[in-house]
Amino acid sequence: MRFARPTTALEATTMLAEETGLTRILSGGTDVMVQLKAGAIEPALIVDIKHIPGLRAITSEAGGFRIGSAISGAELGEHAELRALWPGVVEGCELIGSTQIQGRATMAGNLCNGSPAADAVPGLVAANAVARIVGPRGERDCLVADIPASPGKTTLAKGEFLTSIFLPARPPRSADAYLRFIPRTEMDIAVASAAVSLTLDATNVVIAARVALGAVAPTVRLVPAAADAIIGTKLEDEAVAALMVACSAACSPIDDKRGTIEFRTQVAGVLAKRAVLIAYTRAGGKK
Amino acid sequence: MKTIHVSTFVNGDAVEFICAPDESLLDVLRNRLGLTGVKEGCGTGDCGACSVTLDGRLVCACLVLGAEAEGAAVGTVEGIADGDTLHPLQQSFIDHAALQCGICTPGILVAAKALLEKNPDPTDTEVRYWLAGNLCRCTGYDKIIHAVQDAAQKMRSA
Amino acid sequence: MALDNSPKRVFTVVGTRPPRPDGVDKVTGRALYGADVSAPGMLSAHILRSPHPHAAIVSIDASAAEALPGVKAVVTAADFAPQEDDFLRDVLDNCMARDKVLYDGHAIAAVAATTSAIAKAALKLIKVTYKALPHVTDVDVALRADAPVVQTGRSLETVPEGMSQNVTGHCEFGHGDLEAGFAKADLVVTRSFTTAATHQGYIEPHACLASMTADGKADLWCCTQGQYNVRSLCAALLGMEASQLRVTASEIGGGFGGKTTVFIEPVALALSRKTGRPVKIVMSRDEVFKATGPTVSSSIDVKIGMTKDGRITAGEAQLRYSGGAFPCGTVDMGAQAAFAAYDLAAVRTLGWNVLTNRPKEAAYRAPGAPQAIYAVESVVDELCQKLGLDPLNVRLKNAAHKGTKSSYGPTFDDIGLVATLEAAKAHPHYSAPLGEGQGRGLSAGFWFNFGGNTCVSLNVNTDGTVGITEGNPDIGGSRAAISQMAAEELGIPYDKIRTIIADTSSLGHNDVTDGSRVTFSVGLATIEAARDAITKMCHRAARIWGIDEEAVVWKDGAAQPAGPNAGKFPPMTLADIAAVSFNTGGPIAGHYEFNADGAGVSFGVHLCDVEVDRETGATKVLRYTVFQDAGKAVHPSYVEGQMQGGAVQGIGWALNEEYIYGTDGRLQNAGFLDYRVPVASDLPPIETVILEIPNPGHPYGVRGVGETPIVPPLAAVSNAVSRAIGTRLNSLPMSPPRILKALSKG
Amino acid sequence: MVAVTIWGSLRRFTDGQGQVEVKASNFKELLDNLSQDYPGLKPQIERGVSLALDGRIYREAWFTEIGPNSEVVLMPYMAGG
Repeated sequence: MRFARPTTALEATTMLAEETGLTRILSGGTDVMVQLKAGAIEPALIVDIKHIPGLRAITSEAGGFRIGSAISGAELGEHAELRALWPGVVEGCELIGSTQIQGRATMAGNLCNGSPAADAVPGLVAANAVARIVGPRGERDCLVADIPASPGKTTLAKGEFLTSIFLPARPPRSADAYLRFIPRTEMDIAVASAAVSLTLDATNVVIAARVALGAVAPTVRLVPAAADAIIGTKLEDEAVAALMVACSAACSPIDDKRGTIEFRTQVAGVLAKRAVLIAYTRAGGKK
Repeated sequence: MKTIHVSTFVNGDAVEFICAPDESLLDVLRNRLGLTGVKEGCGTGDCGACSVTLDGRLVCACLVLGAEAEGAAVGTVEGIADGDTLHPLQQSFIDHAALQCGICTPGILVAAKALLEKNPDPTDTEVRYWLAGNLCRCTGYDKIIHAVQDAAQKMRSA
Repeated sequence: MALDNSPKRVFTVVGTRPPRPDGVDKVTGRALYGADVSAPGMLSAHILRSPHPHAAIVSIDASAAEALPGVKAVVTAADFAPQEDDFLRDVLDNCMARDKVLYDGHAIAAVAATTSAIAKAALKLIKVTYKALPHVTDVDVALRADAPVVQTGRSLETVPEGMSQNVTGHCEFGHGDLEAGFAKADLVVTRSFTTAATHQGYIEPHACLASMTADGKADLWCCTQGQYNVRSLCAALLGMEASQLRVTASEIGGGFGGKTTVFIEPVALALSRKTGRPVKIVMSRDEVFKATGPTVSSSIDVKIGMTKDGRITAGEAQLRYSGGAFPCGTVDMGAQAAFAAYDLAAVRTLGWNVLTNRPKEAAYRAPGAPQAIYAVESVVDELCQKLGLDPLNVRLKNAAHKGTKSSYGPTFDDIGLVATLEAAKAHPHYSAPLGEGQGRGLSAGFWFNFGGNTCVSLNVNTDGTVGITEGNPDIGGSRAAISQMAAEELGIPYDKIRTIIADTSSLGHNDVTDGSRVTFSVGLATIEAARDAITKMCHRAARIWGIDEEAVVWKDGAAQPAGPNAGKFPPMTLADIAAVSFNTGGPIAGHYEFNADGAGVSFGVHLCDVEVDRETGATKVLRYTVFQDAGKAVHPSYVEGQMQGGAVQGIGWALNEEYIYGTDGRLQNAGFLDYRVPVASDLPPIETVILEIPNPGHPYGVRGVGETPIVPPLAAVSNAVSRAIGTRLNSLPMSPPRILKALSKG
Repeated sequence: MVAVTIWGSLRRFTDGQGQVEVKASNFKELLDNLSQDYPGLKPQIERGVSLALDGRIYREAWFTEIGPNSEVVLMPYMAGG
């Protein structure tokens, strides 16, 4: 195995593209190191991207924020403006692992690890975030929602890696929220999760919404029917009930050591309900 | 596997070592630098026994490659005391019987010190959530929380 | 030895909370645990483990591994001494599979190499041909006549004919006329329960360093609860004489019973013997879960009858325990402990030990008791609910007390159960109001406590300080407690004493640190060793003063004339006598060795408040209080620590911890990510109330305290959850999916 | 003679009796004479038994004295964690 520490994106993508063996990007390392330890992967090349300029910065852009792909959860949480604009995205990232994991784990890494239970991803999908990808053929932008392919797999081509994730500007009276269910209070992988992003009008009616669920399908799932259930409402009980039904209907989970199909399906709806109420309040909504 | 030469700072001292490219910082600290106060409980970031600071951030040394320490500052339990004067947290852990077997203690001390540097006056709940990544199987955490809070109080009034 | 109660003992050091002697080492990272030592020329070894839950080993070809540069030796079961004795053969077969692999993770070969990476790479080069066999991991399935047989010919003579060969042991306890008892009841409740296997979950994985020289002498450094036991097991497995093997116990990073046997130690010795070099083995966490001892998994039926006014008329339990692929006697202890808290006219418990394709059970804190008492305390609670009775009053009404014929046979001496229940009743926790969706659970718990073989040396140094050598690893502050008892007895300050843990060549045999025995037994031996030294010091003073030995007494840390008739001499302190010891007969030392009995049983009562989220099934423990009789708390902080730590392990068992096997017979959660021990943010403060009802079997009244606290939480939490959600759960852990399912059936 | 209470699953080796009388003044004699009088108990005795004497549990000590009026209960050999 080789370890490389390139200082430009071009250098990184070139070595990733040229390597014929298995490659892994190292940013926070909180997934890669575990896989290495378990012997689950034996990469020929590990590329530490943290020393590429810009990857460790959060910058304002067009009213939103561009987050370098090597920014850790802890750094994200310390950024007050970002937190104010996208509280749900930030809380999703901050729920990944322990304080120690927060010191390392990145939003981009959480996304590219390809887990359907990734805590950072439902919030990003609900936010309609865009990833910037660099590769042998240059730079491209891609919706975050289009990156996970299946558990452990992404749509990234050989040599490609994320340099940043862009969270757009928001209309007034917008907010988001993320909730997950875990058996303990910390340290677990989500058994089910839900993120909601919404915008209200001056009369507290939801005029736009996106709802995404985690850990209930092979990839994080955007549930338009759930959003439709609350758009045009003030989250009346029937609207929230319809959202729950739509969420549960969108689930196609598995039975495993972390939860049953029945449990995940039921709890995904509950979490969506609770998240939408939090987002509504954060957006200034009053019922 | 070709080894890598790394220049770093450990507990304030300049240190050089060589390591394999896939060798964790935990293995380097324990096996190459003799800092066995850093414990391995799981090797997967789930127990916190190998907690160290890396450029001031609390991390699990098992989830960092040794090669990543190039130019960085690493802090371990061995660097917490000031010479033969224990850090208030160390003294507090002894005074409050906040350790039984003691295997989690180095990691918890490093983590608690990082907490108090960031938040000198945490609530019990904040201490509990900050330390959620540090498993202790002996104490039920109760005395650990008391020890951290008592040290925090002493540090605030110092 | 009996309690010193005349005149009433006033303690000066016992009962205080001094800093532990090993504290500074442990807060500075200096203390050396199992994996922290190395030796020049040391090799690293790793163990190849079976991916099959049950398979015959057709062949093992290690030639490619042996040929890998850097590999120095490979060992298999063939490298160990054959064992005649069933117990030793099981230990050996568990360390290294012989003809069959019996569980996922069962060791099959080991490689020593110049680096850990080479040893790991070599494991992949060992070709093992397996013939897969049908497996069984569930205790109830294993009982069926058509179940796959894990081992044949292992059933004891106690097992009735016609049962599955997986049933290896059977026991029955009790007394009285059950039928008549149930006939007197106004309500009889019968329920079936299951509990999952849980792991001790010590944070330090097993680790050892073995070094054997060409002349057959060996040193072994390892983390263990008992270095002498490691010595006898390893010597037998390697075919060595005990004198040739010195075992040093490192500091130990938790054990809870799980480090009372050997796993890797004989393997490291065999590799060292074969290579002529020191060999180190450190288990990974995954190996710890797969191949070291969890608890038994259990399936239990309980039937209890009660009158309208809360009198238990009869109790019966059937316990089916599986300690994995090897026979074990844990169900005997469960069957004896099940009803121990009750004064019953009619009681019967039946136990069955069953083999499954799971790792060999190791002791875990009060082994066998938590499962049985969980089932009994759940049914008692249900009876209380159905009859509209206060659960604490019902326990008080039926509580075992001095003179009660216990459910396991003997008549109880002084026990603290009633006082403990009364303390719980009087505590503000019991009467605190509960909110919506909250429930309060109560459970009593019991453990036997043991004494055992113990040996202590006490050396008086010429500067007036004292060194104590004892043979039980300090797993939670015992050096402090031992030093305190010596200080108390000698009448010198605590900080004048240093207690160290001997290796096996420096002190006679000491039983494993188990059965809550150390503060009791080693403390007792220390007191006697101190008394031995005192006798000698009084003798020296008598010689110096020229008076009769009988005319000298030891008081306030000094030899003094017994009375005015003895003569008028200023007292000679321990330091005074020590300073002239070379002139008065040479070094002064005390020693004591014995097999301690009279440990005194232990009872505890736990109160638990929970809140259950009815939409997700998540349980939050809101308040928790532990009441326990410690006899005499030598170092109250560490007694509280035992109570808190045991309670939290029990809470984990009740809510989330479990071994999860797939249909393929493989363990699915061999790591701290999915084997969910409680984390700090899961818990409230654990309040403690120590009661001190002196144990008549100890001069200071000490009782063991370490194991009892894990017993009550299972039912305390379960009863709280059941009351909070209005429906009973009869299966542990009460993970959120199970609670949600119970609610939907509601 | 002392009356020894045995546990239920051993009754099949004592002709169904829950309590048997043996001649013994200490633990060693008790074990020896039980094995002799009831050979079916021998395997269990060899595997290990404890003795509860007036409520106090002894695991190994041969020379533990047994008085004629002592309450004597045989228990399995036990170990803790």
